[in-house]
Amino acid sequence: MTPRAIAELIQSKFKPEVAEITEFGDQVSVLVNKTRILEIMSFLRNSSELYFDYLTDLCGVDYQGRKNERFEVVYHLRSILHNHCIRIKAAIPEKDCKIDSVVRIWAGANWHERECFDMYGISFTGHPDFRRILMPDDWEGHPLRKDYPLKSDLGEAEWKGFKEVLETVERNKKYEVR
Amino acid sequence: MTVKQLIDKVFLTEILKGMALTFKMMLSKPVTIQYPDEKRKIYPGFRGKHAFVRDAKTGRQKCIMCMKCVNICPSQCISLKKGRDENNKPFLERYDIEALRCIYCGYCVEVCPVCALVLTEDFGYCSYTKDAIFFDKDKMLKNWDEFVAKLSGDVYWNKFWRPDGVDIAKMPKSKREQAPVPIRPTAAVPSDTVPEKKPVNPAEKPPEPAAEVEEKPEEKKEVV
Amino acid sequence: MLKKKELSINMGPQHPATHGVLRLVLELDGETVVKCTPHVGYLHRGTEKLGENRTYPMALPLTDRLDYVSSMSNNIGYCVAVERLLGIEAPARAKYIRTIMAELTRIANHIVWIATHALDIGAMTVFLYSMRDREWILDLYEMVCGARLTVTYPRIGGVRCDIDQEFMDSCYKFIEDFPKRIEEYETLIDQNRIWLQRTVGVGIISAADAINWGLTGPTLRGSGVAYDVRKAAPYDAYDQIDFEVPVGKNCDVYDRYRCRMDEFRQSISIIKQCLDKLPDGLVLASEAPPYDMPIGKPRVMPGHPMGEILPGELVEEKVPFDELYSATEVPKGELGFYFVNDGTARPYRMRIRAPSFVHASVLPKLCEGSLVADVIANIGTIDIVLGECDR
Amino acid sequence: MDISSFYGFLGTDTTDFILRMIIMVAKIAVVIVIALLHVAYSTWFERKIIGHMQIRLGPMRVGYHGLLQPFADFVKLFFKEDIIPSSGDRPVFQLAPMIALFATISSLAVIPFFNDFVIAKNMNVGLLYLFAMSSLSAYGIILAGWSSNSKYAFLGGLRSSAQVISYEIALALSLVGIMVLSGSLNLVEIIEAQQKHWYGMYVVVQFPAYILFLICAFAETNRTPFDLPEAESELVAGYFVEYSGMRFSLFFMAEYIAMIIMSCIAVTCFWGGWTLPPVVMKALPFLAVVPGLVWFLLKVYCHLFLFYWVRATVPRFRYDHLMSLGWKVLIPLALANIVITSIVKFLF
Repeated sequence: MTPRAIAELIQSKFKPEVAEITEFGDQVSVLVNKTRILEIMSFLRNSSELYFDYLTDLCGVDYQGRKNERFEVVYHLRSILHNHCIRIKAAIPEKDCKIDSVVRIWAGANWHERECFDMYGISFTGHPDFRRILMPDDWEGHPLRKDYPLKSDLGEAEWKGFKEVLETVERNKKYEVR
Repeated sequence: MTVKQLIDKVFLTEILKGMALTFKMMLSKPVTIQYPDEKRKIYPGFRGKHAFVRDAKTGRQKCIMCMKCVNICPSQCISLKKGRDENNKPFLERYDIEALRCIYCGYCVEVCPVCALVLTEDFGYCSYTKDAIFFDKDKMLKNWDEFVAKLSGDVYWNKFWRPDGVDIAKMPKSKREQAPVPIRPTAAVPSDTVPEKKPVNPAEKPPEPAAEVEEKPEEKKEVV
Repeated sequence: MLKKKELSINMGPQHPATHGVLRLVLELDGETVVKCTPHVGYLHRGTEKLGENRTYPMALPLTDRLDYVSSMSNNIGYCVAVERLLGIEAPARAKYIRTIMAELTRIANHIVWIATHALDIGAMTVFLYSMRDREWILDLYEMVCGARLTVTYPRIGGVRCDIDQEFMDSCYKFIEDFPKRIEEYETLIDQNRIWLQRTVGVGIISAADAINWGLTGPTLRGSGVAYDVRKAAPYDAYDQIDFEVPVGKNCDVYDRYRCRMDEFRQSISIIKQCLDKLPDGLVLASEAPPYDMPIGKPRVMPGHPMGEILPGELVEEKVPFDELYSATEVPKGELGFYFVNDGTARPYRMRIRAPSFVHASVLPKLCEGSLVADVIANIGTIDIVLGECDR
Repeated sequence: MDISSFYGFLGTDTTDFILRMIIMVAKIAVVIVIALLHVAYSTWFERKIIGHMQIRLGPMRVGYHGLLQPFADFVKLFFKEDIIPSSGDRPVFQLAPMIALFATISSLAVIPFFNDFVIAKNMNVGLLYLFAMSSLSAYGIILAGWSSNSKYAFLGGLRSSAQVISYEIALALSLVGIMVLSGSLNLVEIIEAQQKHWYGMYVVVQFPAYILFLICAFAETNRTPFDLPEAESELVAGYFVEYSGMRFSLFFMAEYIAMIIMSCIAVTCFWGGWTLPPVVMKALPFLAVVPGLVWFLLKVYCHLFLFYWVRATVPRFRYDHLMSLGWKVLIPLALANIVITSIVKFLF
């Protein structure tokens, strides 16, 4: 099936949920509302003509100030059987920053969702093991958000472990090779 | 289980084969290179220690302060300061490469319009202090001298100055016309006696880079 | 009553067999693993964030540092993605050169994999034999681009410089010689009963599970799923090359080992075909962006008073974004780049779908219920590099 | 021990006793020094052999082709900081390497190196003594693993104890055939018994037992492919992960001495010790001028080479496979060997 046809199938099935269909090159993305994401995803996974058995990628995007809904969670789906793919995007407002987890549908979403939370602060409800993944557990802030400072003169305020690191450096100075 | 499999199982055939291989290898020639005593061949274009090409005519670097290398360095380890001498001519006041930050991508060499920069084939430079691996203008020239002292022949050519297979028509003129650089001083002026900051007499200067000095910084401003 | 309590062991981040800084918290009941929790992120360098603040050519060297044993493939994956995004077509010669390089990298990567995997299982000699052969590939890299590990050889719209006759000769010699080297590795381990005991029936993941967990590359193909991006969505010169995708059937460590060993042979055949067919011409497309690509202004909706959208400002009308997901088959699996472009020369969002990240997530599934020694075999078989996993 | 000397102490012949004691101490000193030198150079030998098998060079820097490397290593290890884990069991931690070393080194007492050179002559339970001592050295490993208070070391110690217990049995059983044939446990008598046959070596008639013995010897000395207690890719270094400096090197020495002793046992029981087969001596009588020690050492070196060779070739076993190999394969085979040997001996 062509991506366009898949998008139209989704639109016909979940008419009120689909907000927008965009196309770039031969890739089509479908922007949907997050409320029924689990239902849409189960349909995509289980319907025999689509059969998206393979979640290639799951990631977040921060459109701060560019779009109404600040975040988007982007799902890249692929069907190994039919060799077609589609991109599903779920818009997430900043105020209600959570979405249903798809780990029950694709086990591989587990770490992707954790990473998405780690980087953007988007919560995934129903995730079996929900915590940070790449950043330390006591990290504050979500680094891939567009308002996360690239460079800061806040010093230790940036990360509370920073002071401790500086102290350790000071303590270990005597071992330095001169 | 066939008879062969049984024989293999009882007599450890595959292990004996492996042992035969290791025994054979024991008698073959080792591949180890005893590093400081023998060195492996380094291929041209190796991206090692940074150096300024010392212009055989003037005995100085060829940099025209176009800021291209500074702007494209992915790790932002190059910094450049343009000064003005008493005749209000620009000259290279500072040129620093923080080699510890450098990722040796070689972009600076390729982008330089006058082929002033080079990543030499020296790779074994290390030190106990960070200062020794912080290359300023003079050290960059010194690196070049050290590098060319080891070279045989009279000219040097770096393959990233004008990469093969890339459309020459899109390169700047100076790059198109770049010939292999002579590595021994050709002019009578010995390199160390040339004062770095002498008042520039336009007639003495090599015409081509001087011509570009004026236009390049402006172009850069548009870009940013 | 005796109380039963599991022994918890911290395997890593400094451990010889975790291939970097992977940390596994194992709950052991005797020698049996009851629970395995991987912890990653020790090598997190924020590559995605860095990429968002650099132009496309400047972010290219970052991809070297993802999977540092197959940096060439990462570069190619990135370049292919950016080319698709910017609508550039690389010249045919560049495409063939890239294919040669990608396959050389596949060999180099699998060499490192067999070396470390065998070393973990205790066959130390294979490690040194294979490292000897990797040296040759690194020499080939150095010949063509002057660097051995972080090559930055491909560039957007082609490759940096042409390959010369010396490279071709050496490459021909290599592909002629290498099958003998593979036989050497196989003599030592392929039929060795200890190797078989350690690998057959260990780390089983069924085809359905493997797809569900998102595995790719030889790790997936070992389970019998013939999914290969080179076949499914060809890029570079792969559509003009004849090759097979080796698959396993028992879904265990041994089959994944066999898959990779067969990929050695397929790669050799691909390189040979590419060298034979190598067309003439330039290696860089004429529309390729220069290194100092102008950054440009973000696309805005027409008639916006500011000309540019300031952060925090709500814009009702949407701004056009180019979105592209591009996948390439790197030695470890499917390396995907997802770009959101707002019209500037910087990606608005650069997402790297790293195969190692996905593969590391499947470790608990593979390890739980097996022995400590199998954990080592499992870490080896999924072939992860933490530079890529943590990005 | 020569029991008569103790009678001498009680009696009047004191000078004779002192003389015997001096000779005994001198013998012990000579054997230990030579054994330690062998340990030193067997490490060098191993690194060279494995290096060349892996198309490397091995040590090359210290002295000609690294010949002084063992001494450099010794100096380095001797001056290294001795780290004792603060939460470990300090006295046991310090004791463990010594137990491991002394238990193995005392096995040297019953090895007949050449004609009459045995420290403890007429020890009529020589083989039993060897088994006892090699089991004792496992205590060192277990204690080291336990006292380090590290989980890796603990697992290594556990693995080691299980491994030693199961392979001890197969090791002993594989030598029962020799005992049946020679009718003695005294190593000198075993060698002499071999001389009575034209082939002069029990390896000819006891080849399966020899292979079993070798496999068990690999396992007893924790060498690849049975180096599970110290499997560096799983348990980092197993039982001695917390040891450093000199204490570490004691374990190292114990391992190498154990390897030498296992080779000595193999040479004594299967290869006729310092003797050559009568059939060879008859054919080439001039070989009699070569001292027996040369033959003994040559045979030992060949076995050491085998240890290294196998290490360069095979991967490591998994724990459960190791156990099933020991209990399900080696022990039944060894028992079968005993039965067959006894029947054959009874019939002929």
